Amino acid sequence: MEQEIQDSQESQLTVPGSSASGDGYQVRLEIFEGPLDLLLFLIRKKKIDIHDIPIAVITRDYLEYLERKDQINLDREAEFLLIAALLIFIKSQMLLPREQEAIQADDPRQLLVDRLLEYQKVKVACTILREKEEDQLLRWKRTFLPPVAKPEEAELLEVSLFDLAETFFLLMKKRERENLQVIKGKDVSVEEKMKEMLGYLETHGSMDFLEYFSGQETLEEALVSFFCLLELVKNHLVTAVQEQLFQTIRVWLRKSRPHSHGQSHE
Amino acid sequence: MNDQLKAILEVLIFISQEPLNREKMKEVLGEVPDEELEAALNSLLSDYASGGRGIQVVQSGGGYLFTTKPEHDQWVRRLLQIEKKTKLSSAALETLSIIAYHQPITQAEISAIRGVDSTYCLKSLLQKKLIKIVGRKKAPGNPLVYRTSERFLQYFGLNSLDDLPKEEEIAKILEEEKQAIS
Amino acid sequence: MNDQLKAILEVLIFISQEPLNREKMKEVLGEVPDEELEAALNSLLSDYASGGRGIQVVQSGGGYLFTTKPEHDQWVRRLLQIEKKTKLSSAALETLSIIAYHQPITQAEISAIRGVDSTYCLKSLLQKKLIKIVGRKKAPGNPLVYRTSERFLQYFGLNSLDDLPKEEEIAKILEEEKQAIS
Repeated sequence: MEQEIQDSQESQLTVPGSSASGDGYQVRLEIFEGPLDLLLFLIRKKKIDIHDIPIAVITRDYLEYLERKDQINLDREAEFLLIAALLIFIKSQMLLPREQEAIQADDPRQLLVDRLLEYQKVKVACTILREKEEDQLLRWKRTFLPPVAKPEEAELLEVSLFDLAETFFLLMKKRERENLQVIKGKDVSVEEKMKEMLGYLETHGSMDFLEYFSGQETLEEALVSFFCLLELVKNHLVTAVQEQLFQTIRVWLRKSRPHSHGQSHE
Repeated sequence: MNDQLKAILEVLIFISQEPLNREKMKEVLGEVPDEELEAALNSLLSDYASGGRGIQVVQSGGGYLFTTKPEHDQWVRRLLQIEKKTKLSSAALETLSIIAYHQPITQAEISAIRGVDSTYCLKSLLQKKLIKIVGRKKAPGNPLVYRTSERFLQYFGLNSLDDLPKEEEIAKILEEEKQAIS
Repeated sequence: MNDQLKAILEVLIFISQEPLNREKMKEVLGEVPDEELEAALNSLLSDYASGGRGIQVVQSGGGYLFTTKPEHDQWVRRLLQIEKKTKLSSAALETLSIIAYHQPITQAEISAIRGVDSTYCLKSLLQKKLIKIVGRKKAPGNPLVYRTSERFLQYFGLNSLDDLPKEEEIAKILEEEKQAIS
């Protein structure tokens, strides 16, 4: 929400009553959401025919606004600059000598004009939809089940694909965070623990890490052992295999053949 | 006119958590001749439309629902002790109207029309359930494709996408504006 | 009789979650003579009591509220049944999302990820035919293995499981939020 700036559009459409101030055209709280927004505003301000834009004039005005910065949405600065570059490019194209009148058809401005026309339509649609929205926001509907039958156990939702994906990835994020918090607590000597684990692997060949983990005397030691496992894996000293999330992790010394897993379910 | 049917429809619309469409009505009611259903619905609508009522049955989002009338907004807010409902930001509204007119559409296509990146707006619209992801486009990168939702219609009091402001309507407004400034 | 007052009362009773008592009404309305309030309430009650209506205003629990009439109970139940069938609980959604991204998967694995037992959710997803059992895992206890169904793809408008939004896509959308907050 924070990022969204309210009502640039409405103020723009009702703008003519702007107050002139020292440095020229000052519009109350006018912030341009995007470059097309600003361009359209300039075109209207100068009463320019959108199909025949004097590119030099518009470019100068546009750049002036960019320098002021207080009237553009700074998060969008790069996008404003992109259109500035486009304007300058179009200007340079138009300065090139036009050899044949025949090529008149490809006016270098055409693409920009098309975009502005399209965007202009969007803005009008927005004002109409805004009116509808304002009217609808005054109408209230019930958001609860009236007292008829006994209320249903859980709230039920209409779910979308986005909900499905978001639910899953947030769930995984939460899990990840929990794990990270756990790892932080280490303080027992890592080197010693690593040696101990390597020793264990040398004698036993492999280990069921979760078993090893929960076999540690203190929580701290257990955490350090987990940390060591990560180190050992990182240093390619051991291979760890986890078949499914949250199932046990089977660890082998490298060199020894990393196989024969699959029967280890908690 | 079937008064019994009208009463049942009143109940169903009243109970339903979303606008109740004809398919659901028929699913609940079983065999009902279309004309009878229409007649009962129309009669119900006009009952509530007649003066002096506080609540009404409206057609919105492809179905029927009960709402309060706009002139009573302040009383509702006093009862619930809440501020005016917040409007969409103009960035979100812009994004939404582009989707409405150009659906199905991808993020890149929306951003191209607006001239600014629209990822954030999409997110907020998705969370408000005003739009939905409907699959992927067969194009490089297989981008996700967006459409407006049922809730979108309801949000603006539209019964279907056909109720969106028409191209001619928009052209007319543009013409008027042009006259006004020149 | 004050028709304006009656309409506002109708709105307030309609919107209120609990039975609306006179104190609350007065709190919202400000100064209203008791007789006027009584008269408006009585008139409202009798409006709804008159024949052929599906809903009514009743006095209960120390206040006024809208209810459906008992004779329409069966219709109400049928509608709620149908609406329930087409919706998911948030627990079911969680379970479904795990199956979608991790299939094939067993009940124990789902429960491990969610941190809570998911048997009930699985049952409801099976009933809705959004998931299916595809066999047993070769592991101790030979647990059942679940996958999403064809219906799942239809429900979400997907052509295939490859069309599920990828982590980066969702992450990008969520990322934007973080930036906006900071």
